[in-house]
Amino acid sequence: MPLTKLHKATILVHTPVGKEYYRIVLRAPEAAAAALPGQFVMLRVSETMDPLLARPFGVSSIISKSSLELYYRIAGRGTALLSSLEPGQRLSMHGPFGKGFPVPPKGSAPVLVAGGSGFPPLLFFSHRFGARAHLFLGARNKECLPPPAVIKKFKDDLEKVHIATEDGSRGTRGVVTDLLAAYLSGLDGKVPAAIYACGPRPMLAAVSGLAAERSVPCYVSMEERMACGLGACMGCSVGVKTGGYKRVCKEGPVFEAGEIEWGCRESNESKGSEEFLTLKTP
Amino acid sequence: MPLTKLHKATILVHTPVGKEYYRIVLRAPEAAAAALPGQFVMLRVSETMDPLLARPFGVSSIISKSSLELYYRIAGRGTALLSSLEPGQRLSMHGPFGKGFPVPPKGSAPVLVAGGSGFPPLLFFSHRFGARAHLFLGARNKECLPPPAVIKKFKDDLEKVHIATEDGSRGTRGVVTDLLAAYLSGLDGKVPAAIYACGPRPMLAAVSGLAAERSVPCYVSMEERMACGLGACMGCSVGVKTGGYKRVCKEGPVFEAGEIEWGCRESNESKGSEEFLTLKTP
Amino acid sequence: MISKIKTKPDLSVDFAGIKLKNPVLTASGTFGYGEEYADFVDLNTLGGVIVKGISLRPITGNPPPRIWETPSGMLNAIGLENPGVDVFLTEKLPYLRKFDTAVIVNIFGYSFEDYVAVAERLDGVPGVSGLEVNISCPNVKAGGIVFGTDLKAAFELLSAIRKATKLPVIAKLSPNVTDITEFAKAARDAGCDGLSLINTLLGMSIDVRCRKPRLANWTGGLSGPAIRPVAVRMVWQTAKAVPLPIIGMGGIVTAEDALEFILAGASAVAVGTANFINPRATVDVLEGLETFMTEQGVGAIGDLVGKVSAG
Amino acid sequence: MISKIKTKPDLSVDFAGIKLKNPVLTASGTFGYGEEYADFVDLNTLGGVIVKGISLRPITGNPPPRIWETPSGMLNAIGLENPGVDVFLTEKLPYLRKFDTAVIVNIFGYSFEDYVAVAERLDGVPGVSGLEVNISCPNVKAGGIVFGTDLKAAFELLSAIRKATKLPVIAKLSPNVTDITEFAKAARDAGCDGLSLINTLLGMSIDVRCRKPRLANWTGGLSGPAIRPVAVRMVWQTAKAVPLPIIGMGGIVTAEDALEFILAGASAVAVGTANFINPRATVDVLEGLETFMTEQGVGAIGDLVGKVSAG
Ligand SMILES: Cc1cc2nc3c(=O)[nH]c(=O)nc-3n(C[C@H](O)[C@H](O)[C@H](O)COP(=O)(O)OP(=O)(O)OC[C@H]3O[C@@H](n4cnc5c(N)ncnc54)[C@H](O)[C@@H]3O)c2cc1C
Ligand SMILES: Cc1cc2nc3c(=O)[nH]c(=O)nc-3n(C[C@H](O)[C@H](O)[C@H](O)COP(=O)(O)OP(=O)(O)OC[C@H]3O[C@@H](n4cnc5c(N)ncnc54)[C@H](O)[C@@H]3O)c2cc1C
Ligand SMILES: Cc1cc2nc3c(=O)[nH]c(=O)nc-3n(C[C@H](O)[C@H](O)[C@H](O)COP(=O)(O)O)c2cc1C
Ligand SMILES: Cc1cc2nc3c(=O)[nH]c(=O)nc-3n(C[C@H](O)[C@H](O)[C@H](O)COP(=O)(O)O)c2cc1C
Ligand code: FES
Ligand code: FES
Repeated sequence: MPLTKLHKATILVHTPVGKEYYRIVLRAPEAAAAALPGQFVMLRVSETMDPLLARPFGVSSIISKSSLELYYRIAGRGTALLSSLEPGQRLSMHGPFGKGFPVPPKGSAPVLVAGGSGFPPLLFFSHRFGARAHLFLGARNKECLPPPAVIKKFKDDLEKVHIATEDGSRGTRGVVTDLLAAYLSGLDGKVPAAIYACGPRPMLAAVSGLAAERSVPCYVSMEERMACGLGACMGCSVGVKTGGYKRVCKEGPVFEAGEIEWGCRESNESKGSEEFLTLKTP
Repeated sequence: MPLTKLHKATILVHTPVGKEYYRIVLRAPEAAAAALPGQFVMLRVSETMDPLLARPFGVSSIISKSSLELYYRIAGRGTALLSSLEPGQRLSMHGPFGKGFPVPPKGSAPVLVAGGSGFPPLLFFSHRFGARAHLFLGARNKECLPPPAVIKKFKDDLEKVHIATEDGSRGTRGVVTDLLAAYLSGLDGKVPAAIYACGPRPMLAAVSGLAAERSVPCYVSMEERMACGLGACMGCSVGVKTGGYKRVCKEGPVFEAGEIEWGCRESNESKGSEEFLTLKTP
Repeated sequence: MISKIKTKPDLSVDFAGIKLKNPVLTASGTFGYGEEYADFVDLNTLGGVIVKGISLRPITGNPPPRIWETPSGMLNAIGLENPGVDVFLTEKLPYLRKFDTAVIVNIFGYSFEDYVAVAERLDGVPGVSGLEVNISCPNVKAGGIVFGTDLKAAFELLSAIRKATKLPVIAKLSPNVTDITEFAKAARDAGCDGLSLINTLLGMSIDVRCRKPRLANWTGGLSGPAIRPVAVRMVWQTAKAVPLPIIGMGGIVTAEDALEFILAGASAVAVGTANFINPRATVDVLEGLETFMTEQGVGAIGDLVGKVSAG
Repeated sequence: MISKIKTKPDLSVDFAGIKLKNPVLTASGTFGYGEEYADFVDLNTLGGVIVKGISLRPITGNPPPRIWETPSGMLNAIGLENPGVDVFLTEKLPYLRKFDTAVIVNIFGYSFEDYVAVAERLDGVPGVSGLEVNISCPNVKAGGIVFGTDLKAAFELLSAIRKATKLPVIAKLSPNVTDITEFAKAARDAGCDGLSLINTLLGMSIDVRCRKPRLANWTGGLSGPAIRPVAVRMVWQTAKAVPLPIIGMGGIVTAEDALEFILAGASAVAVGTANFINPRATVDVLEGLETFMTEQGVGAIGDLVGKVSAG
């Protein structure tokens, strides 16, 4: 059988971009041919049994017929290990997986919202469907915004980029959802075709609330810990309003915002280890 | 306290030399200053928990005030992983550990015997004390002999190098211990000051027998699986004639041949995995 | 040293009356209902598929987070989420029946009656080759009786299931016990046809900065390569103690790992967590077994079962 | 979020009457008798050293091979090789006494009488702070009774040891049981002052090409990060069930790992297999604990014990 979702992806480009962010370009022709905005790949950062599981990363761009791009932030030991790998090395990769963003109606002006490190899938989306779109970028401070090169790409692809930082170090001071709310209110009853959001759960919940108030269709890209990425382990469940759970990797990662039961998962959890907690050597 | 046995060793040189052999030069000033012929270091081939344990390797040379050299053969997954590392990377290393070879009497003509991949400690020994020594090198065939560059080094440092291969593809056909026996017999009652041997256990047992028959002092460098390398875990025991066990890492790796209870440890065990048994990826 | 043979080795296994074309199965809960792996594995190549645990009624499972990675292993507390036996029969089984592979249905219940009812429901269903009775899930607290760690309860439950079906009954044992061979004997006494071991070890992990358990369920089942030495030991102990055929599992990633179980006494093996890190792990294990047998001149896989010796 | 405190956090622990300057100990059998680590660790910095298991008479231990590496873990079947209590007292203890650290002597026997005799021998010996009674070594088959997996035998043995010494008695429990809290209760009922858990999980590995066990002893004890989730779970269960203080161990490599045990309910921790891969693991754990407490504004280590909560 042709194996179009199993790859030995060669690292072509791997560079730090901004604080704790890395850009990686992987050669994986079948994945590059198949990936849609909002889909993700499962990447094994080592061939040993520790770390064991593959890590999910949203596809941020198709670079060529044979390669795709990811952006990642060092969040723990897996991403730290990944960041030490060099071009030429090959990684096991599966995917693309999941349901991507629905394609916006032709000629429509969608609204995009990216919080923290949630920008990669929206980058891909912008390039494909962003000509008339407005993007709202939010972060704690300017260091936590996407790297400048990424903001530049967004600006190239989109109609407008709005920025909010909580400390006011770049763009408007405040949370991105306030900026979004002001924008939506300023539209004077005109509503955007749809909102597409990716970022921390509390932000997605807030965006979802704004969209619901204004009856704007809203799609959110969710994150949950994953083992298989392909619907088998039932590990990546998110609670849904109709009761029970749906799988982020299969029914998602993009969900209609109204489906999600926002209250049922606390999002505060700590990621990988800080320096002083990990295995040390002289 | 000054930590002279704990190193973060930087790979300076790392090159394949001959079939499945690698030469690695590590920057580790304190270890380079302290190591004696016959001693070994414990090297962690990865900072993750798999593989977990450090691997023991005999020091084959002190390259400079600040660096030492090891030769290793790919024997399993740990050494395979090691072989993929690049100059510039840093490895946790402990040591040097163990009791080295006793220093031969000044001006004496010691006999060295190296079987299979047992040459590294004897290379170090040769350079220090080998001016009048004869070395007997044995292997199954010429591919399993030490790499040519190593044989050259031996020839530079020693009085004579004798080679035997079981298939006759290089040097005398037969096992190295026959060659050694013939040499010893040819000395006409003159006996060498001492025999120093390193290699597979059956070879060491045979050398030990030859030495005992002729009452030549004989020192063998033993191998056993190790966890700590420093005498704490009691994992690396070899049976001794007086009953009970001694630790290869602490009382050894070099033992007087007469001490060892040769019969009590079968040496046939298979090492790391062949290609078809390991984790595959497309 | 060992002469190579020319003929293709015979990998077929008659496991408790279930004809397997080879000993490689999928561990319950790690391969969905087969369809999830269709992009990676031709199911026709597998000895069989053991499906995700099925109960009488649908189960929504535990709240997230449900998984956490640990050194060479993972914790899961899925809570046996499944669509229930009716949906399984109408929506999942028809897909599996399209393939030439044995379908073993893993079943569980929250009560004695539930277990028996689901076993009855599956009896005589075309396309079902056998039942694997999960008496060992560490994540199910309801019901009061912990069948997997109470000998008498295990015996009674398995006896009742034995009576409820003509299908081969395989008891899936818990490793969280002092002496697994006692449970194996209880299964034999209850009339079971085979054994599966091991299920996951009960474990826990804590987010130290937030001072919270990593799993919403607090504890979960530890699986993956980390547990393999425990699993191999239990298979070895059980194979010596009880004559029932065994499906060995726990951390199998490669053919070498599978061979450890077979040499320890397992007649078949199941690949679990490895499917997550290599979706083709089952096929790679199978191919590795074949190569190993050819290289070592082993004519039939059965010749390796239980063949570990001091040498 | 959490305000930093200026004062140095208080790491001292009163463990069952043993004054520890901090909660970081060494796990028995992984740190020799302290001297082996003198090149790497200033013993004065440690809370205490739990020495390699000591018996009445010298023990030569098992034939090699004695160890084997497994995914994120290792198997060992050392067979409790040790020079016996007399040599310990004359040759090992004097070295340890030079340091300002608690010395806890791990003891074991091949019979009831042996255990009691070695406990008596150590009673009142200056420089010995407490006894850790190993009723759980998976590698000792002699003696007939497996104290670690038989509740009554455990209770009787621990009661006798309790009577034989005025030293604090810490029972070291086996994880190879269905319900570890029952053994913890037996230890409490026997008058023990504290608990140590866990010892190694019984495991096995096979050399598939040679069809031989990897260890001459066939089975061995699994230790290292692989077992940590099981260990944390057992400490958590035991801490809830029994009021005795606990030394938590099993796969601790970093301060984060140690904190998992402390939050689960351990008052002190022991670093074992990690000493092999990082001879300064104990010190690194200690320094990490201090930094963590400072960063999180925790004044005393005791404030963290058992503080895991659903949040
Ligand atoms: C659909 C999807 C798309 C994603 N896209 C991106 C992306 O484009 N760029 C990016 O930087 N990050 C992305 N993430 C998050 C990324 O997967 C995690 O940051 C990463 O797995 C952390 O691994 P670690 O080993 O560094 O952290 P650790 O804390 O060491 O991870 C421990 C375990 O938790 C899991 N885990 C930790 N955080 C997350 C998380 N947020 N989501 C899922 N699993 C997690 C890890 O996979 C691992 O199993 C995405 C996550 C999902 C689910
Ligand atoms: C004192 C001493 C000095 C050594 N010097 C050298 C040297 O200079 N060059 C060289 O190539 N090799 C040397 N070896 C052997 C080397 O340590 C092993 O080849 C290596 O550990 C194999 O590791 P692996 O992960 O590739 O194999 P695996 O088979 O994956 O190893 C599995 C486990 O077995 C252990 N192990 C396997 N073989 C041996 C062995 N022969 N000795 C000890 N432990 C073993 C490993 O450390 C590991 O714990 C020496 C061994 C000892 C004891
Ligand atoms: C995510 C997950 C879900 C599982 N679900 C089930 C189940 O429904 N029924 C069952 O008997 N075992 C279940 N198991 C246990 C596995 O079938 C297997 O016994 C165990 O994981 C050990 O094998 P492994 O280490 O190869 O994964 C599950 C395991 C995992 C990891
Ligand atoms: C090589 C080795 C030797 C051990 N010897 C003893 C011993 O003599 N007595 C004992 O009670 N525990 C012994 N143990 C068990 C450890 O003290 C500890 O309980 C176990 O290894 C789990 O901790 P870890 O995973 O941090 O190593 C030994 C462990 C190892 C690895
Ligand atoms: S990650 Fe396995 S079902 Fe989603
Ligand atoms: S390797 Fe630990 S005592 Fe020798």
